[in-house]
Amino acid sequence: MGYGDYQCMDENGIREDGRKADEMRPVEIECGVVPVADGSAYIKWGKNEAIAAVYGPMECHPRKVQRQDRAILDVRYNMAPFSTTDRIRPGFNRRSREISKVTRDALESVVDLELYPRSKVRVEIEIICAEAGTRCCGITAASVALADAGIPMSDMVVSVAAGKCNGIVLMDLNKPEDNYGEADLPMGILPMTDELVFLQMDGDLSMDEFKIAWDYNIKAAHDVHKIMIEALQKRYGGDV
Amino acid sequence: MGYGDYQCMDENGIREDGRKADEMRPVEIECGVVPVADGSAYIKWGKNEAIAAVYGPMECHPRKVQRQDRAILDVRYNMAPFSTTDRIRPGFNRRSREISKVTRDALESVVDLELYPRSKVRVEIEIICAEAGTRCCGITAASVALADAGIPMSDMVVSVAAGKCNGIVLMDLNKPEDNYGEADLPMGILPMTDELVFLQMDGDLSMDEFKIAWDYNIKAAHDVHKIMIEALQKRYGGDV
Amino acid sequence: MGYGDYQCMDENGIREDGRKADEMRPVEIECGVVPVADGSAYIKWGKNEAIAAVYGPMECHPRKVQRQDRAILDVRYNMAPFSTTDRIRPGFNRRSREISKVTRDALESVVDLELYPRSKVRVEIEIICAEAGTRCCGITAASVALADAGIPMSDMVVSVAAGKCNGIVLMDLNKPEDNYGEADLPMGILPMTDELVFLQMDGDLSMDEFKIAWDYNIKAAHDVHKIMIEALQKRYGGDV
Amino acid sequence: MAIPIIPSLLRDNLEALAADDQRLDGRSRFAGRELEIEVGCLANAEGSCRVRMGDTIVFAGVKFQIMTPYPDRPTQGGLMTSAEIRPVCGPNWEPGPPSEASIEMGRVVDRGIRESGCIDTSGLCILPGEKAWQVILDLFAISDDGNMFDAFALAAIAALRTATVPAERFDVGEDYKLPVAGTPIMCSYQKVGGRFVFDATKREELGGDERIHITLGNEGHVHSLQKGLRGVFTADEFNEIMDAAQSRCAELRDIVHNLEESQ
Amino acid sequence: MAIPIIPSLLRDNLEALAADDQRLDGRSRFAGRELEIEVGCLANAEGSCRVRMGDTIVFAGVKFQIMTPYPDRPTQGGLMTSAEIRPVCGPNWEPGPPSEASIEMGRVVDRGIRESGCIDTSGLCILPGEKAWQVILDLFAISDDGNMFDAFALAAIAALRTATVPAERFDVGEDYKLPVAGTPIMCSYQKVGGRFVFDATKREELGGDERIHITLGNEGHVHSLQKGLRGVFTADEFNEIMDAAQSRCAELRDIVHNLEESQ
Amino acid sequence: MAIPIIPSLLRDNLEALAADDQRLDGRSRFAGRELEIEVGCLANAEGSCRVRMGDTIVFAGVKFQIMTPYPDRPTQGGLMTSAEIRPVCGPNWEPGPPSEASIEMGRVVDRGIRESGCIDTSGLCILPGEKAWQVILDLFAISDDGNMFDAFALAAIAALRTATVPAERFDVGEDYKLPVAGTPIMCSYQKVGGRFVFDATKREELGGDERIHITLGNEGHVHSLQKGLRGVFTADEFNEIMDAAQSRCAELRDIVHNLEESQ
Repeated sequence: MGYGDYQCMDENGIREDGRKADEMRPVEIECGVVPVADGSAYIKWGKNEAIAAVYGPMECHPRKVQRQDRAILDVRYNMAPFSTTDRIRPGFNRRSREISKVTRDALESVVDLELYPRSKVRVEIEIICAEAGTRCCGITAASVALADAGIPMSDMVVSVAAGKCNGIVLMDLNKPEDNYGEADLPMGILPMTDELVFLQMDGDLSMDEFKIAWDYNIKAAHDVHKIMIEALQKRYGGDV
Repeated sequence: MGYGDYQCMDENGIREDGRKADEMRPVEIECGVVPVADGSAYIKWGKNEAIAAVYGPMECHPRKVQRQDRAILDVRYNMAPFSTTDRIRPGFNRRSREISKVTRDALESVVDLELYPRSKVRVEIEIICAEAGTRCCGITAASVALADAGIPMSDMVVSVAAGKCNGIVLMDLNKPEDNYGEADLPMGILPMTDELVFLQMDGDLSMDEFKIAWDYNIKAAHDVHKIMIEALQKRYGGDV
Repeated sequence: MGYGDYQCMDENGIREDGRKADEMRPVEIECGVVPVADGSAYIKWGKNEAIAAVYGPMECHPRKVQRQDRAILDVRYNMAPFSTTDRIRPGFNRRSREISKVTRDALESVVDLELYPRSKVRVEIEIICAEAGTRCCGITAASVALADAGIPMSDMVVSVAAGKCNGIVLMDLNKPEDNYGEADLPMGILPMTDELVFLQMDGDLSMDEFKIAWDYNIKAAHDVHKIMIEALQKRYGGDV
Repeated sequence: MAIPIIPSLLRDNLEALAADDQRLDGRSRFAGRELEIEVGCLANAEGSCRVRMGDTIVFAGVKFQIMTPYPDRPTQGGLMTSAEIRPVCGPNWEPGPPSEASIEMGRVVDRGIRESGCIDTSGLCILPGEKAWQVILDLFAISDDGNMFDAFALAAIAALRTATVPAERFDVGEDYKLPVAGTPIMCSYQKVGGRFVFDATKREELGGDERIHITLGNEGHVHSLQKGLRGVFTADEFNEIMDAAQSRCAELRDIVHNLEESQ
Repeated sequence: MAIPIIPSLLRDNLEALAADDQRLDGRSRFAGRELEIEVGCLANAEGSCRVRMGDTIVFAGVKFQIMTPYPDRPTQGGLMTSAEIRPVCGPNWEPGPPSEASIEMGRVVDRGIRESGCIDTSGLCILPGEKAWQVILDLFAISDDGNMFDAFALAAIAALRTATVPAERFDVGEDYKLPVAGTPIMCSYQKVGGRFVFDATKREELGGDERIHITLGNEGHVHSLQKGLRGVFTADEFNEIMDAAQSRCAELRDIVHNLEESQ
Repeated sequence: MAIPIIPSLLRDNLEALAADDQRLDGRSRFAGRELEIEVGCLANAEGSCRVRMGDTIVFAGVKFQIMTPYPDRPTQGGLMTSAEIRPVCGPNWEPGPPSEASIEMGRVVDRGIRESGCIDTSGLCILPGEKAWQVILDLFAISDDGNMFDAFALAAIAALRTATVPAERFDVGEDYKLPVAGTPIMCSYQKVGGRFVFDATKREELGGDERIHITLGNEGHVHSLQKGLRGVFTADEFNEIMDAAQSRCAELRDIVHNLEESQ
């Protein structure tokens, strides 16, 4: 099958994996999966699997990156070598570095960093199985892990992505939709206010398509948020 | 055309680009080309183009390289990836590291480093278009940039190179003369005393040829020095 | 000659280089071969040649690796690029890093580190000609160099290796025996007590073969220890 | 006006200015700095452009190499973007391996161009399965007074649109103009004193919050977005800068096209 | 019981416990922690295993690549083991180039498998002199509460013994089960409070001395040994843990074999 | 005589000695230290030399590899020089990536040999366009008591001139002596106490200023020059050391040639 021959939707508006256009893949979240961490979360999102662990607040090394007035987040996004069909060689990787940075930018927007001057909080995101949309998985899992670690936040970041395939705007592209698709719009949303802390996009979207994709994301974020809350409630009981 | 088939001079003693044996390529210098730097200079020398910027004196990091009794110069010579016919891959490069070192050795010989203990002055040299003789361009531009930054110096270093092609000693080799030539003698000269702070040579020169090349360099240095002075006067007016 | 066709022993129980099963290659040791070091030793062991140099105790940099209660050993094992038939490219090398680590672990077990809090002792091991068994050469030479540097030790480490070839347990494999052999058991022995500070093994040994190889090593360690003592006596005279 | 160098004072200052809808250099919120743009300025590059926006100066250079196509795409060449921000361009840029900031810059500029589809990598094939052109776009900063993203993006597309494929030098035919099927333009907005402004200076960056980069194509389609740095924003804020970007990108696209015609 | 975090106090504590033949978590000297082992758990790996020993959790993943055999061994494929200990697994693991500790871990696990001969690299040939399989074993830690060596070694052999060679994906025939001719098992002992204990926790490691790693094959032959860290030991001490390893390795080998049968 | 270790005191001391035309070890200005030179000393190298000058000890080793010639020079092999100054050779040499000092050393020694033309890379061709010899010259220091440049350069040319091309091992004919068409020799002078001296010790280096390296060929032609470190010098100073170098290089060249004959 060449590029462009993929049909993402049948005549009834149903996608290959049974979803409607605005529907998410199934999402499961579990807290406390890294026993030695201060907070952690496991997320299964379609076939994606990610683990996030949080350590700290701790003393900030090296001194050079220390901030006098606040903590910093030291965020690392990484794909395990066996997480993809073709093995990923460990080591420096520009894509991972960029995703680590935008993830940090997103999370630093909600964590109450001023509480911990001169400290750092380490956030480690490991993708152990990758389908499509791993950066959203990572940000979402990291939010839950931060909450699990008891780090004060103004809200949890929920990250979801709508996209486009065969000219149709679709929520949460799976792997073939991503491979043959034409656009991807990942967002990081604060469910209490619908504000954003993360935004990327690549591909081709008209302004109309863009607005549909945006709205899909806002709606989906609220669905995922419920699953995040349930995972934390399951661990701690009661209100979160 | 194979090696050795190149004829650098016609029967009238005129080189391919119209110069005589002891003549320099045209040199233009302009100060202040990097607005955010403390001092800067642009040099066009034949088809060579280089930019030098100076930052500092500033605190010296890392502490390990700090000197209690004087400032250090932190000099970097670099060729932009698009500066040559075959693209240069960014990153570690032994040639650039050596040129950075000998340039620093030359400039440290004239800068009054004892005025700024425990500090550093950053000197950044970027070759954006390379013909032949880029290290001389870099040293000369850096001298002007240091003067532009108001860093006290005992004299400005003027760097020029004589060479040999077809057994003839020639001033300031251009690219084909350099490619097919037999020797190159770059020197860094203090025009007030004709003393040296920089000297390299490679190839093959008899002692007689060596003396001719040396004398060519001393003379040329005085010519280039005038252009350096004019560039500074143009920026600051009056005496420099 | 393919793998497995090698015959390590003739009908009289004599190996290709004239040794019996439990016999070592000739070992020569000389102290003080690196004049600028605080202690040093050269070892020739069969065709292996190694040099060990010791510097310190000195201040420990970087601070991060400093220990408040004791000195650390900073041990580097390295093979010179020309030490083997196929040149070894300088730079990072996992095998050398592991051997450096186990050598440090062995030597730190005997050096009286508590005498020098916050310091380090540098131990540099360079293999300049490699046959087989270079890690044993390195550890043994380093012990002598530490003694030469006057660093207090509870005992000197003697490192030797028995192995197996053609199903026969042999002391101190030479190159063809190592190439075609089936096992190697390097040990680091304290000759005063027959205790161990270093142990590695790879290949295939039954428990019976293992016990023979162990006993060969203990015996050989005492022989090598005499040569170590003689080298130190030759340098310092009298008792060591 | 003296600029406070203590970040918290700078932030206060910027907030006070914002309250009066002012900026440090007197510009209005969505006004850009004075722009100079020159193509063909690097003699050894196959395409080049120098952009000056106020005191920010950058180069983009295009070079070509011959590559072996990947086995699963035998007729496709490649596009590679490299942003090595050398310490020449400002006191805060340090030597060493590529920083996070330079990696982000290179990747965001690259995505805007790549995702617009303006470079058809299938058109770069020389001999299927054996030889194809790799287009290498080098972003090179000379002076960083803020908003290098837009300066790089503008220099990049102008350098590409005026580049010549050096087929003769590689002995694979005659030189020809690199086909470029569109003119994606990036506009970047930084939150300063609580509201987004266009084309921030270094001082506005130092005392500001998050930035948003928008790349739009010829038809006004979105090709790339990126939010960078710490900060929260609303849909309304985003819509406002998206509107501003639509008109500014069109203006800049005209400037690039005029430049080409005058060449 | 509160655990002292000052290393010297921890050491005193561990010595006092050892004097009564006790351990921090109540285990006897040669008892292991609770063990969970699951194979086939990583959807994109061709072989995988997750091992949990107490609060230590690791994965091993097997991937395959096609390599060109070395000229002097035209019919042989390869086995490569990589242990990249990512900082996710504990507060003391740092990012950056591979540490000494992770290099040692990868090499010791690799040697146990390689030297047992359980992977016949000649069997990995696809086309002599041209194509052979390279088996890549990636060790990946999620949570380090001590004794990652044994966890990795167990996950590694279980992942290999349940791996499928993805010949169809590479268009070189039908998928088949990777042949593995043995089940080498590693048991590690750490000196804590003056005597060797099995399966040390992180705290026992922090307050302990040297460790010894023993890898034994199906017939009880020794395939790999490694002594790590500062410390002196006697032949008697070694013989005691070698005896313990002989029985424990046999038990763990049965667990791996049962797991395969139940698959 | 006790040597002051404070650099400024050391400098004063060296200046006082210079005023009396003395040196720390009693040598005259242009006298070298005791020299030992031995070739063929490294069993696994195809050419080798050990040089001892006072307490400075270095090795040079020559190895050969087969390379594919560059397309534009199908009949040429290559020469590569590598100077990895390992920390074994002195307390101030640190491990890690190549330092500036070692890069300069390797390049200056390399240029002296390369630019003299003594290695004819066209003569290294095995099969035009396909195979040629790459000569690799490894400089390796054991003990640094100053002036490693001259020690390396001497060891390098002696190792090359006594090297054997290992054609049999690579199955491309019979072994033969590497042809070397000259004997370039380097002499280095350091400014100590205000005047240049030959063959400076480490202490003279520590308390001295700039150094000048001169490589001369068989006919007394100049093949390479390098001025290193901070310092100013005059034409007269240079001419004086150039004269000294002319006679000293000739002496050292005779030593190398005698060594070859006695082999």
